[in-house]
Amino acid sequence: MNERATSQGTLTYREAVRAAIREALQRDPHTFLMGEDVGRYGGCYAVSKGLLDEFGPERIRDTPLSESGFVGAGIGAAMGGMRPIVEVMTCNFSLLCLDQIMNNAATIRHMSGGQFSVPLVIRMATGAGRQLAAQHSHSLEGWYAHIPGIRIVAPATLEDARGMLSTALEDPDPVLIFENVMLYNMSGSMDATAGAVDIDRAAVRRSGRDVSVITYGGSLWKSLEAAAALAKSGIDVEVIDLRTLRPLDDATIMQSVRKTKRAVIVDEGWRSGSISAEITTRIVEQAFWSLDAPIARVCTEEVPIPYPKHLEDAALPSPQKIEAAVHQVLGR
Amino acid sequence: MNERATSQGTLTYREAVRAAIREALQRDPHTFLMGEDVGRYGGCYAVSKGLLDEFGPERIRDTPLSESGFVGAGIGAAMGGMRPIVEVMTCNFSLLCLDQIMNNAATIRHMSGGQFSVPLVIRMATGAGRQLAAQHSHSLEGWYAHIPGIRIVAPATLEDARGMLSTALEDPDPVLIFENVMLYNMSGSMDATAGAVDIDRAAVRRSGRDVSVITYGGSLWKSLEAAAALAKSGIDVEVIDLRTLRPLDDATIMQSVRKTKRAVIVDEGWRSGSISAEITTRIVEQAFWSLDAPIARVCTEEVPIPYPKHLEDAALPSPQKIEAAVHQVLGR
Amino acid sequence: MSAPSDVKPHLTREHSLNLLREMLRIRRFEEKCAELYTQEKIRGFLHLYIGEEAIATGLMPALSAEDAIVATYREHGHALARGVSMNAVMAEMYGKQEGSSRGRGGSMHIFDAPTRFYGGNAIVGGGLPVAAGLALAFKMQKLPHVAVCFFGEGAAAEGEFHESLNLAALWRLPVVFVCENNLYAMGTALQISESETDIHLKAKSYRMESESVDGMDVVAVEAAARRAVDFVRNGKGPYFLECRTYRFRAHSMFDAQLYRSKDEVETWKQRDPIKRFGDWLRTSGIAHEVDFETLEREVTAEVARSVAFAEAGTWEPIADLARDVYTPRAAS
Amino acid sequence: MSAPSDVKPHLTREHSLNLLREMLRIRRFEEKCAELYTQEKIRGFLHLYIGEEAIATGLMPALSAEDAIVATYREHGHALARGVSMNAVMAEMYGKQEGSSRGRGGSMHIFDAPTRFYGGNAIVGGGLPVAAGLALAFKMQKLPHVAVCFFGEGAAAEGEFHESLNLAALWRLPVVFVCENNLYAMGTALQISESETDIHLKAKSYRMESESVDGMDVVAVEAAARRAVDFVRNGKGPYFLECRTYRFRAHSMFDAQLYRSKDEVETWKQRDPIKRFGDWLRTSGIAHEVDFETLEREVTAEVARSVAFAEAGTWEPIADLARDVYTPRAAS
Ligand SMILES: Cc1ncc(C[n+]2csc(CCOP(=O)(O)OP(=O)(O)O)c2C)c(N)n1
Ligand SMILES: Cc1ncc(C[n+]2csc(CCOP(=O)(O)OP(=O)(O)O)c2C)c(N)n1
Ligand SMILES: [Mg+2]
Ligand SMILES: [Mg+2]
Repeated sequence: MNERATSQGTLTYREAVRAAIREALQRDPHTFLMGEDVGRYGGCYAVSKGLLDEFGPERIRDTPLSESGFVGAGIGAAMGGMRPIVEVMTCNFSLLCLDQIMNNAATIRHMSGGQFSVPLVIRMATGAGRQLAAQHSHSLEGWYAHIPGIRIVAPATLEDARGMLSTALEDPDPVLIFENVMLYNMSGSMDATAGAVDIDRAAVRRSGRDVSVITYGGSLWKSLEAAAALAKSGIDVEVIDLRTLRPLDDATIMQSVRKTKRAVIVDEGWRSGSISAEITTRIVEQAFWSLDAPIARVCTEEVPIPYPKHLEDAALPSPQKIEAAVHQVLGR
Repeated sequence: MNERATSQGTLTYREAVRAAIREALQRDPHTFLMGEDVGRYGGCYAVSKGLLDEFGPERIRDTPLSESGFVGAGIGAAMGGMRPIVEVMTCNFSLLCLDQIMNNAATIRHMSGGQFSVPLVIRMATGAGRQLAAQHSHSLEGWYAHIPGIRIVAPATLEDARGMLSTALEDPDPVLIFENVMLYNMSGSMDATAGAVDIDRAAVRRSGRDVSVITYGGSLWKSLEAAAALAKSGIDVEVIDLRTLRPLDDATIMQSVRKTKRAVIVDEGWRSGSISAEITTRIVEQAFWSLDAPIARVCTEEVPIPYPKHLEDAALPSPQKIEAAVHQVLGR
Repeated sequence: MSAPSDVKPHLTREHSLNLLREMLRIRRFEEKCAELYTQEKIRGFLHLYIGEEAIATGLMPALSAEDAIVATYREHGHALARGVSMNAVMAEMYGKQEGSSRGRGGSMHIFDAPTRFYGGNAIVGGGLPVAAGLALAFKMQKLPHVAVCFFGEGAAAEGEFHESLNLAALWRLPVVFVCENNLYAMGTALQISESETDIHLKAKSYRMESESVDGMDVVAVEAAARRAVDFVRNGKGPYFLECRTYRFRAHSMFDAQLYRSKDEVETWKQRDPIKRFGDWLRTSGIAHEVDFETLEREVTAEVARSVAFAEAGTWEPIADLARDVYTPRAAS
Repeated sequence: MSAPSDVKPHLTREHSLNLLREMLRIRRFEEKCAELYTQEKIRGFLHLYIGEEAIATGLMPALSAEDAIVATYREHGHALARGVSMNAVMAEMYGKQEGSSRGRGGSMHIFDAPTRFYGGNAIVGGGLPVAAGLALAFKMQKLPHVAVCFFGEGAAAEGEFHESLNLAALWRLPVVFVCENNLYAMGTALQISESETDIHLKAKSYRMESESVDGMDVVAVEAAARRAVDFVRNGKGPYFLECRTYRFRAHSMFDAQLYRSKDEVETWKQRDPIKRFGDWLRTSGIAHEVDFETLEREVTAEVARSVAFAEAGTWEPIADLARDVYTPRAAS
């Protein structure tokens, strides 16, 4: 991972996450980071680089390749009084610990009649775009949002990359944070004092009158790019960053759709059963009569991600596809 | 499992599945059944009872408790020339083999550029209703339908319980069969010569004019019960059994909705991100202008299934909830 | 620290009668449960511990109040021996809100915070990583507590067994793994599921201290448990204790037991841990007929009280269905 | 059966030069790949085998044409040594449709049906159950074939390692597990991930035949491979072969190698398998300077041809994006 040179005051998404982890470890002695190669290697996406020297191997804990083992250990550690941040390198490997997530982390509070909560934060990288092919390019955050008992967040901005982790560490229940691999090198300037952010509400990243583009994570930037292009042709797009995929902030979504009467939903999951379907359905359930046109969605094609750039690009959402969808729902 | 006494000519859903397995093993020497307790125990739901004596331990193969191991072995065996039927006792345990399903079974054909197909059939029980609580009551078939590269079927009738397995064994790609636990004891009479059935099309189980109730599996019977009750109050409900959840038969769905102009979708997955959302979205995409009312869905409440009967019932779809949803979309 | 300094059990008359009482409490409680199951007062799955009582009974005296316990779906005995009130356990079996898990869990999910009883895990192998995590929390907080994890020999084939034992040994975690080897996993005999049937040798391959003990001899189990807990509490790393035992009853209430012979069951019943220990107390003159009569009378009364308590228990209101999926946030 | 009857390698001049040629082909091919990666001709992840060539090279001569091979994301060497044409492998690295997987897989997913090369699996541990399954298929069909599975020592911590070794030993499957122990899993050293660092001992705990061999000595590897394959082919069950080796290059192209010292790398480079075997051939007079020159010339030319072939290769049309997700059904 080459870090983009970052001038004074500016930093990358990667550095924002690192700053949040460092702050958390400084703030609370019960917090620790555990995962594959988080220590000596510095993190598969270099997020935890340098933290081992600062906090030592107990708190920046390299684990064996045992996803189910160390995620389950994170659940136990959380119930035992610690405040673990477990890094599952990427969501592609999280299938190996899904039993622990769905059958333990998400259910223990309920099964125990409310006696035991699981204050666990799990971070994982998600998304395609790096030509890593079929087994390393999944976008599963929307799929995980089906599971009751956990919270799913997907930071798209530097402020959220840094702030959501702090907020997640205040949550008494399991929070899964999905960091899009294409954002790690994104850089910008951020208020040095930035800290915890509210994660209950979606954010209107660009307000507009003609159509609501509802998205999150890596697709936010593609959507904003499309919105900018559409503005040139006089189409005023509102762009909503969901931020939290479970629970969804219906209020912000409906408020926008009631205003624009049209919606396009963009996410990087495979089309069938992606979270865009859930959002579409909620709009139909809650704002059907304000719709002036069918809702459109821009998702990933239903194919394991191919290695070649041109095919990978063709499989993923793009500003062009988003523009086309907007034109479609506007009928112009 | 108590078998309901079955008179001459009649049989149970369980026996229909067993008959299909027996036929397959008799027909093709490359077919074998592998899974936990399929042999000596007779299957956790007694589906394979008696088959060990008939076919021996090589072809009715008891496995250790190693879901990822034996499902992965099924993938390898399928590529190696065999025709395995792998039984994962219930979908609750399938999370342990999800990596093999998503990252191998579903992707190998694509990753290999079409050189290797994986002709594997995986059977699992699904569904709640037996007071088995939070870890043993999942309904994940709709969730699995998100994955490209596999086919998902959910037999609701005796004919499908028997026929879909035969058809699945003719499919060159992985097919996951979800058998609802509440149907195993369902009995009825069936044409002894019944065999493979078409699995590409949904079935209209009851035709009606006023509203389309779209469902599958265990919920089909709840929907038909609701339809019968509604008929008394003069509401003519069409009930569609999806049968195959991936790929969905859009044509049959749209044909029905274009006729009734109203739809209620019933499935046993947790509400958010259940397959009802995907179906709703496709109707919006393909038949929006024919809709006279918002689409309603009846799903499982967003809670790990509680043990007590009254709470479990309250969490699941019921004929009463379906009736209420129909009244809602009809506005009467 | 409240840990027993001496690792040898003192077979005083009092302690001996307590051991006998605990085993008898479990036995009579579960006999009643079987009866209540046929009356449909208890539903779902019911896994009886009858025949294996010496293990939980011999283990618990070696623990301190702060030690953590993780068990399986066959955990009534462990909960009772640990000190969870029989009333709370019976009410949980009924699904009443006076139950230990407020009725949400039922037979397979007994949880109890005051006694550090972390369930009640019904996914085979799923508890091992959690127990390792609890031990990790104790170690990182420099607490003297020990985590104890009970599981059956069938779990030894699961990947999580492997991952957890490696983590525990690698990190020298204060955890005692107690394998209740009753020779069968449902209907699958040990030699059909393990290439190495000498379970405690497996632990050695992780360089973990381990031993095998007669699980039908409560005194032998207690002695071994004290050795194990003492070893672990003194920071020497994890300990693996294999207890060789036998399940006298069916796996669950749905088991025709086709996989084992009546003779085999009868032979093992000759080694009934309660009868065996009772006879020894009698012959060695430590206890007399009157003691046994008193014990039976008291235990029978306690079981009767627990049934009355459960019967008098109340159903949680359906309005509370969604409760305990998430932890209520402190109003901010 | 085409299996070698004699288990000792014959170090004829011809065979020796072939071994040297294979190792050199892999070395030069990958050196060129590294170069092409910096030119962005090859993208995604690139894991080089440089330093470990003796293992794949020594293993393949022991196999027959029908034997099956399962490898990892570090598999270029295995594919080349197995006989996949260098042109097809290089074109795959480019993502061109003339590649072995038609470009869909890239560096991590080389598949080749004619040579029974089953990939190219990028989920650590994910290939082991598949290899066991291939072996199961061979055994059930009474075929004399053997399945060979390559994986790194890091995979030994995964649950699938445990489940697969148990299945293979329990069912006496004809599979050779080849563990390429290069001491690191990305940046995690063996002793940081395994409580038992003597990997081949792990196999013994499954009662599996196993041995450890110097993976930097191609002759020693071939001899061991012949012992292993001979043992397995004769129906004696699976065999575990640990090859002790070292990765000379970074884990992938994104690795700063903070976790190991330059000295350590240099020391291992003294044992370069190519230099070592070459020197021995020279001193023992089996090969002469001219032979080395010819070899270098021929291999360099072959690599150059493969680059030209890949450069001349074509991109799969975007219209074909959805191809090979499912197997085309025979028109019925
Ligand atoms: C992962 C998983 N697979 C399958 C099951 C179904 N099941 C419940 S208990 C059991 C047998 C477990 O045997 P063992 O571990 O020896 O414990 P025992 O019941 O003998 O006490 C099985 C297969 C399950 N609960 N979890
Ligand atoms: C299940 C899983 N977890 C994590 C990764 C990321 N990863 C890729 S290679 C690797 C190291 C594997 O080391 P080893 O098995 O020793 O093979 P080596 O790379 O040394 O050849 C890791 C952690 C992965 N691909 N799969
Ligand atoms: Mg057992
Ligand atoms: Mg390695």
